[in-house]
Amino acid sequence: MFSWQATPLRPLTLLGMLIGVVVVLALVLGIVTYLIYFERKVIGWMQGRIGPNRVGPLGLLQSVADVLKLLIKEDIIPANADRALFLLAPVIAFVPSFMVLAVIPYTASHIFTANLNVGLLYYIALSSLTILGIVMAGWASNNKYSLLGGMRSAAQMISYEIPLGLSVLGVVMLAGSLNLVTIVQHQATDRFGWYIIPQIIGFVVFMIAALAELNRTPFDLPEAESELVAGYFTEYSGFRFAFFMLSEYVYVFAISALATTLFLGGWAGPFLPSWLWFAIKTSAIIFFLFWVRATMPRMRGDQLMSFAWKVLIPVALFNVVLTGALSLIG
Amino acid sequence: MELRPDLTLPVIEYEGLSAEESADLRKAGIVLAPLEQIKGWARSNSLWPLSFGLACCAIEMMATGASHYDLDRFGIIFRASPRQSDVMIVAGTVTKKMGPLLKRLYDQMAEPKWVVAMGSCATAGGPYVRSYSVVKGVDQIVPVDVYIPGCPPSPPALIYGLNKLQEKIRIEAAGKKVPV
Amino acid sequence: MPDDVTEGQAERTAAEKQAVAAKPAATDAKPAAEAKPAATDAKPVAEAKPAAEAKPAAAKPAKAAPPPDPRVVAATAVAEQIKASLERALGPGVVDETGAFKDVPQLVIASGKWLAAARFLRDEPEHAYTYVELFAGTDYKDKGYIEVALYVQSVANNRFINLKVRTPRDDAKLDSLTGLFPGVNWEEREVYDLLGVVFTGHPDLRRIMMWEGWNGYPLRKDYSPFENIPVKGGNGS
Amino acid sequence: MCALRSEEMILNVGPQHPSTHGVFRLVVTIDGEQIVDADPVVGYLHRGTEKLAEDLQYVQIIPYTDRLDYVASMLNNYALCHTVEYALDLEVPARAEYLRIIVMELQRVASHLLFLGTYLLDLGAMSPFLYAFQEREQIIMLFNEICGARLTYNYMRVGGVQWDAPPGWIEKVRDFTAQMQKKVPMYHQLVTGNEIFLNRVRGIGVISQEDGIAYAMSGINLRSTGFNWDLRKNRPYSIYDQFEWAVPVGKNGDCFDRYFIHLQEIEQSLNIVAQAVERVPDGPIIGKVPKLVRVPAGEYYRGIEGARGELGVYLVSDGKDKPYRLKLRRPSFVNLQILRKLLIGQSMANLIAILGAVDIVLGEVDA
Repeated sequence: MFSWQATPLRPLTLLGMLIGVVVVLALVLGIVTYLIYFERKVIGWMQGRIGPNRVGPLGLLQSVADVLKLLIKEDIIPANADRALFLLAPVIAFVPSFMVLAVIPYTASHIFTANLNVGLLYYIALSSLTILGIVMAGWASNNKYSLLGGMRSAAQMISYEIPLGLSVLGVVMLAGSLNLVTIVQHQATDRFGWYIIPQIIGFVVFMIAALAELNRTPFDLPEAESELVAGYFTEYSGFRFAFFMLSEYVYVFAISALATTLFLGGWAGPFLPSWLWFAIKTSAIIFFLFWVRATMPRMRGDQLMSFAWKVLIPVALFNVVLTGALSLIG
Repeated sequence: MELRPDLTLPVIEYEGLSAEESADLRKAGIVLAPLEQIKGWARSNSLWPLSFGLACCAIEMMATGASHYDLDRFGIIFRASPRQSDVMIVAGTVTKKMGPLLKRLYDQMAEPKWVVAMGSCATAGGPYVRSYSVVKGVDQIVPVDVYIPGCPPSPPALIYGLNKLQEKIRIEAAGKKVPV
Repeated sequence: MPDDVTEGQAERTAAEKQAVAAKPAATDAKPAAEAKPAATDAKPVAEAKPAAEAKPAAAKPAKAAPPPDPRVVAATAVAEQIKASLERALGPGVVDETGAFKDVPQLVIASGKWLAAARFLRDEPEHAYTYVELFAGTDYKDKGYIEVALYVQSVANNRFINLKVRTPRDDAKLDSLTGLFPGVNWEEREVYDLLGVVFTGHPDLRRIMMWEGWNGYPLRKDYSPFENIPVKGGNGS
Repeated sequence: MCALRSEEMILNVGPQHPSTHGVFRLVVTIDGEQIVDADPVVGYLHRGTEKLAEDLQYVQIIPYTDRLDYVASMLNNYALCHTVEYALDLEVPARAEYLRIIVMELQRVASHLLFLGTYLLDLGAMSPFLYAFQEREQIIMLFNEICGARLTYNYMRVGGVQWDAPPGWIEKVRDFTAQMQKKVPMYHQLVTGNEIFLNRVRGIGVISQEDGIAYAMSGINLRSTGFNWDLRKNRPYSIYDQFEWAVPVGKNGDCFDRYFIHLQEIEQSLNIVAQAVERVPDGPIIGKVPKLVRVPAGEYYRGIEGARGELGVYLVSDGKDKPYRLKLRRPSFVNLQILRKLLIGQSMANLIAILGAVDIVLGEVDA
């Protein structure tokens, strides 16, 4: 098996690495572009609409036009904003979303994957950095809606980090590793098959916490349109707003990829090539996220918090104990 | 020696532009003009209106955005924040009390921005033209690109107006004058 | 002061009112079928009168009209009865005028007793006019006063009356009813805004439709939008 | 809690805000997420209808009533025509009454559907809004067919209606009613049973019966408190007394009750329409009305049960063809006064749920 760590650093390897980075970046940008398109189409269909269909064939160029337009739009920095932080916030929110993609094993040959021993930890640690960007954005905008949105977001994401972390503990215990590649390989040989079966509680908790981490309905309080206009990015326009949007959708992809890796056996599967298996499973999870968005109303702030602390965390803890007990017996 | 691009490049007369503008555009040359058109394509196909309803027309605007007519087909999605929207659909009667706020919202929008006056109230005061509290047409406050008649205009009329706006953006990006 | 004026006016308008009240009666004498349900509606009220009131309501002002509309007669009787009840409680001079339109009894209250009369009619269980249906102001330019009409409903007895009060145009001032009916809060603000009646005792008397700084009272008959250019731009803040 | 008391912040919700349903401004003082004070500011859509009406003949005022509560224009039309008819003691032909009942009740359904859609949109659920609009669109199409307008109908006239139903229209209404009656349970499945939704609206924004009466509330807001008061029953007008239907009444006066009564009223209105389409008589659609309507001098007030409460028209006439004074009792305007009381002490997140459930239309609030 190919591993970057095993390869000595030569100019050629460096070039390969750089090419890999660019390929992944381009790929992810393409995925995100069509993720937005896919979301608009899927939700449109669920609501008896058609969704974008005028820009390019079948509306396929819709997101391209959107992103292009945002890039060439005027970039407003409000007069009363904290200029430095205002400029920095989208970057801080955006960079970790791409960095976490480094550890996701897309295919059986991990050409684009950093085979990190602490891959899972790396993911969770880096993804929490985004909160910083969001809080900064909310504070620096000097807008009350932004501030409220940023605060809510921080509270929500910190609360849901914990059940998210706890929910994957069961997987880690079963696989005996934090390395995402190892976890996938374990699932291929485990007697229960994919971890979604022994870790069903963990999976459910993970999905709920993931929805909250992504600020998506029913946990989309930070950007609740009917309450806070547009939440922490109310004051952002043009490409800075595009950065927030992009990072949001990169996270949608990343968390779906992580769920696939942890619970659905990653790239493993019969007949089809491994990347296709990965794509199918990830798409299924993404579809689920959109489905929930089209169905659910929004939760209220205090209910959201009490749900995290009073329901999700105990359940996740119970799952950890149960997994430990079972693996002790089994 | 001074470089004279207007001599070296073929002379193109852009329709509807003043002599200086035409010269500027010639200096930009052939490369930038299509770039403008690409920009025009992107802008016209991604018109995000500010979700900003004033009166009766707002209901028709909502109906246009809903399933039966579906503005999303044209890439038009409503944004709540003026910072992220490109076009302001003034749907309804603008009162004198609302006027300054409307101006402020317009000022908060990022360039390039457009205004659609939907319905006869926003166009010219409509049935309330003799009222003491109504602004006789939103064009007294902000510049308007497209006027849509009707009280209120039906959703097809709104879609037609927005399509006209898209056309206008593209025509202007191509450096031509919009036929009135 | 204002009382004299209203009293004098009341004297004059009473006659007008009666003539006016008689007119619809004359026109609708033909469709008897139409008037029937209303008449039956009013009947229990008319029957309840002697039971509730030992003192007979002697004055029936609609008697002079050629064919009296039974609805108006019954409603006027109710108005008289309420007037008697009010005068017993609050002393004479509370009610300037009584009358009726269709099936709605009307009482013009003296402007000084406005609050007291409304309170009495709300609190007294036999009346229990607790629910405000309508609060409206009208400018009578020629007669020189602004009239405020209050349609109050007795939920328990299922009937409603029209209480009115008049205040001179130049110095329009009335007691606020917000303490009795919180629901007239904004209505009073609207009347203040559009007709310029100052309600003393109102907790939050600001313009509601127009903004502070707007000149003039649009619903007054002599208002002209061209003479009343606003002092400053409106933004409501 | 007191030790952690933070600085109060004044937040301006509106006039342009996605959930104020128009141009309504709410100045809320918040302490953290707790609302300390709320000051509703209205008047951003004040168009001076009452003043304009003083210069117009009665038939010319009808289009202006369309634009008051622009989601329930038929009912506004009726309120004015009914008051003038009441003043004139005019008899309306039976066919006109039936047509009026059908369009009014369909309008009520359309209006309540719009409430459901926007209310759930405010609470963050997007799809019910679009479903509700699909159904509403069908009603709009029916109206379009009978009077040629989608939103501002100008359909009723003093003494009757302007247009007769086109051939096949009654059958279309019958089909729609049957189909819509089947769809109401779908809304219950989609929304009423949703745990997240219930948690957001149950026990929120409670109006007591005393408050409801003291604040002169009407319509669903008053009925949600458990007070059975529907002008169609309590002070029958038109031919409502000829139909079998019930008045849904709430228990707790909270936002959920208000939402639920809306759904139940849709059922009841469909019920009335279903009965009405079966017995529409033939005949003239407008009574014997003079070309120029002159109302005898006097004062007239009639209230009808609008979509949002008691919609009343107070008419002062001096015997001319134009009203001397026309005052409109707008239910949204009156109902909105209680908002301040409801909001104080609530959390910011409940603001939207409470404001939405009061169900206001700004055209009506500001007139």
